[in-house]
Amino acid sequence: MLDKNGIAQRIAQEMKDGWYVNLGIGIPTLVANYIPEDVNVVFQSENGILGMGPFPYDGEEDADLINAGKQTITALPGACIFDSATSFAMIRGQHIQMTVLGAMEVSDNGDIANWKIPGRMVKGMGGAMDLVASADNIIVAMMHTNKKGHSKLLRQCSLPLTGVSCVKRVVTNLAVLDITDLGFKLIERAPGVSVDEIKNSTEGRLIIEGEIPEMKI
Amino acid sequence: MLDKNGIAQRIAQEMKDGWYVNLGIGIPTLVANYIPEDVNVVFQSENGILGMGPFPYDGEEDADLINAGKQTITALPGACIFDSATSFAMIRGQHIQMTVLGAMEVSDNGDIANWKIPGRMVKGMGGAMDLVASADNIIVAMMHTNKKGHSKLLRQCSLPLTGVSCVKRVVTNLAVLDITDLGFKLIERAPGVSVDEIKNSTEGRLIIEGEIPEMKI
Amino acid sequence: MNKHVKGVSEALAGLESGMTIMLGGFGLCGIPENCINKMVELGVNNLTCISNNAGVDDFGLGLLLQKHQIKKMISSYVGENDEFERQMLSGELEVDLIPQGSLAARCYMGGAGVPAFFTPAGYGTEVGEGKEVRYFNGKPHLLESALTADYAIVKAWKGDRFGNLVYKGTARNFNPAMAMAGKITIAEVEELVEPGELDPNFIHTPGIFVQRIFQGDKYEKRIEQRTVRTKSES
Amino acid sequence: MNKHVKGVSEALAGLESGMTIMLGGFGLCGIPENCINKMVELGVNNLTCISNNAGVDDFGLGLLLQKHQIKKMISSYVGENDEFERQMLSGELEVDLIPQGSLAARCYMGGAGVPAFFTPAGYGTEVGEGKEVRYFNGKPHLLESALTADYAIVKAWKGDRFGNLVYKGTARNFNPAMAMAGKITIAEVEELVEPGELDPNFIHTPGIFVQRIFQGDKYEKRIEQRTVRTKSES
Repeated sequence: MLDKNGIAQRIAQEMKDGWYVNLGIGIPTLVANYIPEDVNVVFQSENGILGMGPFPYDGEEDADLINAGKQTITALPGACIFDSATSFAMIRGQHIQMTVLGAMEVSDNGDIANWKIPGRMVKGMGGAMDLVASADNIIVAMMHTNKKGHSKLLRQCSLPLTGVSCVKRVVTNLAVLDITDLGFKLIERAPGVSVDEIKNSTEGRLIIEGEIPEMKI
Repeated sequence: MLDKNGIAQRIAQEMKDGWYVNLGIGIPTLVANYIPEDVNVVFQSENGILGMGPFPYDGEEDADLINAGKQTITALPGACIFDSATSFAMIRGQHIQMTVLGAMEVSDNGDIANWKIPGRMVKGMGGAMDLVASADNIIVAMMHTNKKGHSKLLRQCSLPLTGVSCVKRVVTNLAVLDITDLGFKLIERAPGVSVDEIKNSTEGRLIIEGEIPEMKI
Repeated sequence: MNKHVKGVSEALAGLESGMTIMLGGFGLCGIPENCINKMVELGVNNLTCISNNAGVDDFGLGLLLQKHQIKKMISSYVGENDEFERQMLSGELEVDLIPQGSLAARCYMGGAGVPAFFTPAGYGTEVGEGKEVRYFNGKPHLLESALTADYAIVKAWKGDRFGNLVYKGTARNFNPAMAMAGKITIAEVEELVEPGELDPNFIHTPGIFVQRIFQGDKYEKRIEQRTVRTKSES
Repeated sequence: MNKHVKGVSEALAGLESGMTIMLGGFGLCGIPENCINKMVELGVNNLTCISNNAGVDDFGLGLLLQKHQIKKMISSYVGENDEFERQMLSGELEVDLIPQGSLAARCYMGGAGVPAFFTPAGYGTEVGEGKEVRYFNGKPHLLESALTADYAIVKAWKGDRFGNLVYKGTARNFNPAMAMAGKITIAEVEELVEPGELDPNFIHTPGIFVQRIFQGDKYEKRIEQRTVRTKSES
């Protein structure tokens, strides 16, 4: 079974040299720590920067340089700053090759819910609705089950949607799954996790074909 | 009767301090030469500059600094350069207080034709269609009659239109006229020009109320 | 051409209760601190505020919320403000949550004279309810309308009395699009410079969009999430 | 991240007859001279060219027109080119003349993923024929569609191998919007610099929009209308 860093590490393997990537808040943010040395990707933060670097050294924080999670950041050489309208022109215009987002629920047709729990929590969708409606390549990073142990990979989302039929792949603490016309297709098992464990934790339709390899982390 | 410079001079009197102004090609360009000293206006050229200054000194021309008429220009202190999309955002968003254009024909309901003579001349509309469709305050600068002596102030335009019901005022070599619901309303006569001369040169509906003053140039 | 006003009071002249106000900034980054503080002092209320976020409980727009001066918020994300969530869930505050990209585009389009446009964001979600749907290249899009405001209040790094502005770093964010969309746009700047000091080739907001400009008295520039690494880390 | 290609031949790799090509520039100002000259040499034809103007008879896009390499032009103003007018009036050349602001916006929207938008320009004229009309605030608007291109070719002043670009003066014009709208965007620059040399705060075209970049061999930068005053004039 993976921890959050393990999920991030597995997702980092998806990156291809030369890609522009948008990482959401939470587990997705950790992905930046695991990009292979020979793969150059540029991180976009939708508040207006391409070429986001690591956190600044203590004492070098700049209130005027943050990411979409409101964290202080740095800019790498070759970085570029722009305004919000331009930033979402990049996103909507499909100039970003990969988007990694957290989710509360994903359905087996690729719907995603991650912004609202009616009557309880309403943080807002931020840029997530633009990202999921625009990007061709959306990966969800999340735990397979919620705190109550219920599956987050569902036949149908119960929470208000962020986007419909948009998620391409889900990476959880238990597995890598692709969204297909027939449901979640199991691609890889997390180290030490059995197919049965994944079955038991997945409420949505699950397709298991042949031998399912274990992830290489 | 006015010459082209006289028309420009009369239009310059329309300018108010603090206005942003777009001047078309031809007579409108000359307006810049006659702005009163106590009136500060900023000239926009739709290819991407606010704060256009006079022509450069001989030998100081810069191929990378031109106006919409493709003429070499200078930039005044406080000028600002931008791209075409932003330029027409200014125009379409009605941030320009006055637009002065030439015309081949104007109708008495404010239609304007200035970009095409079917089968003969097709230069294109350039930015004129955006300007006339967007601006609240459009003044046409032109001769009252064409080279054949026919009126250019018509009941209806015969040439393909640039915009409908958009012209507010026309300044010609003979007169100043406002567009009203009932047609061209005569506001001022050019020096030495009689009301009858204006009547004879105007094909569209002409409203003459009371004494018509002579322009003060 | 002189848009320079003496200070925040003169800048906000005419701003009244019940108006629609755009405020630049992302989180607490690039917010017009001086104008917000003055609006609290003025006590204007029943405001409709268009701003990506709603500040935190004791800074930024949170200050206006604490005093119940805001009737309605139009935002994309409000997760950092407990009082906001409380007022929203209790129904005291009207809230229109819209996708961040749609918010930015709706302000830009408002300033650019484009009254409506199609975007894929929000299709199939509650954001799309009641909105016209049209397919382009086989993909569903929503028709979204432009936003404008009685006053747009932005914060820039430097500006001149023609209204030309430059921003610093990611404090740019929503400020340029909102500057375009105000019937009256007020810019507060860290440093007011003479016309000609800003390179005309590198101005972020052309002066034409700005009606009033002043230098703010002081900027706290509070950091929301101070994240750092130590020198030993790579 | 290295988008630097060795020269104009490598930059234009894959550009074929029959394609739709955007070319930046206004008049002869800010046009991609090196790429145009190479396209003449390559002899690609049946091109659909989207460019505000069509050059003059012996420079810029006029060179492609002389050799009948262009099947269709999408422009706003073509008054400076006699051969253009001749080919258009004789029917040899298809021409779609569209308002300059709509052209700029259609390119921008193409790059920004907005497939259609409403604009007042052209209502009631032949530009509006067959287009959907809708009223906003009592004013008629046309629904216009976004433009994209197989290749967008732009010319910048400086650029780095990440594709970040800055333009000089009014040579900016259509280049930024078109850079956004190319499936493949090629930037030719006067000076290629190292990443980090361009101030990240003052970049006109973010590198993400550019796929290939090279430094042009030489720039003639012809002036169309040389207008000057003498030192004695005020």
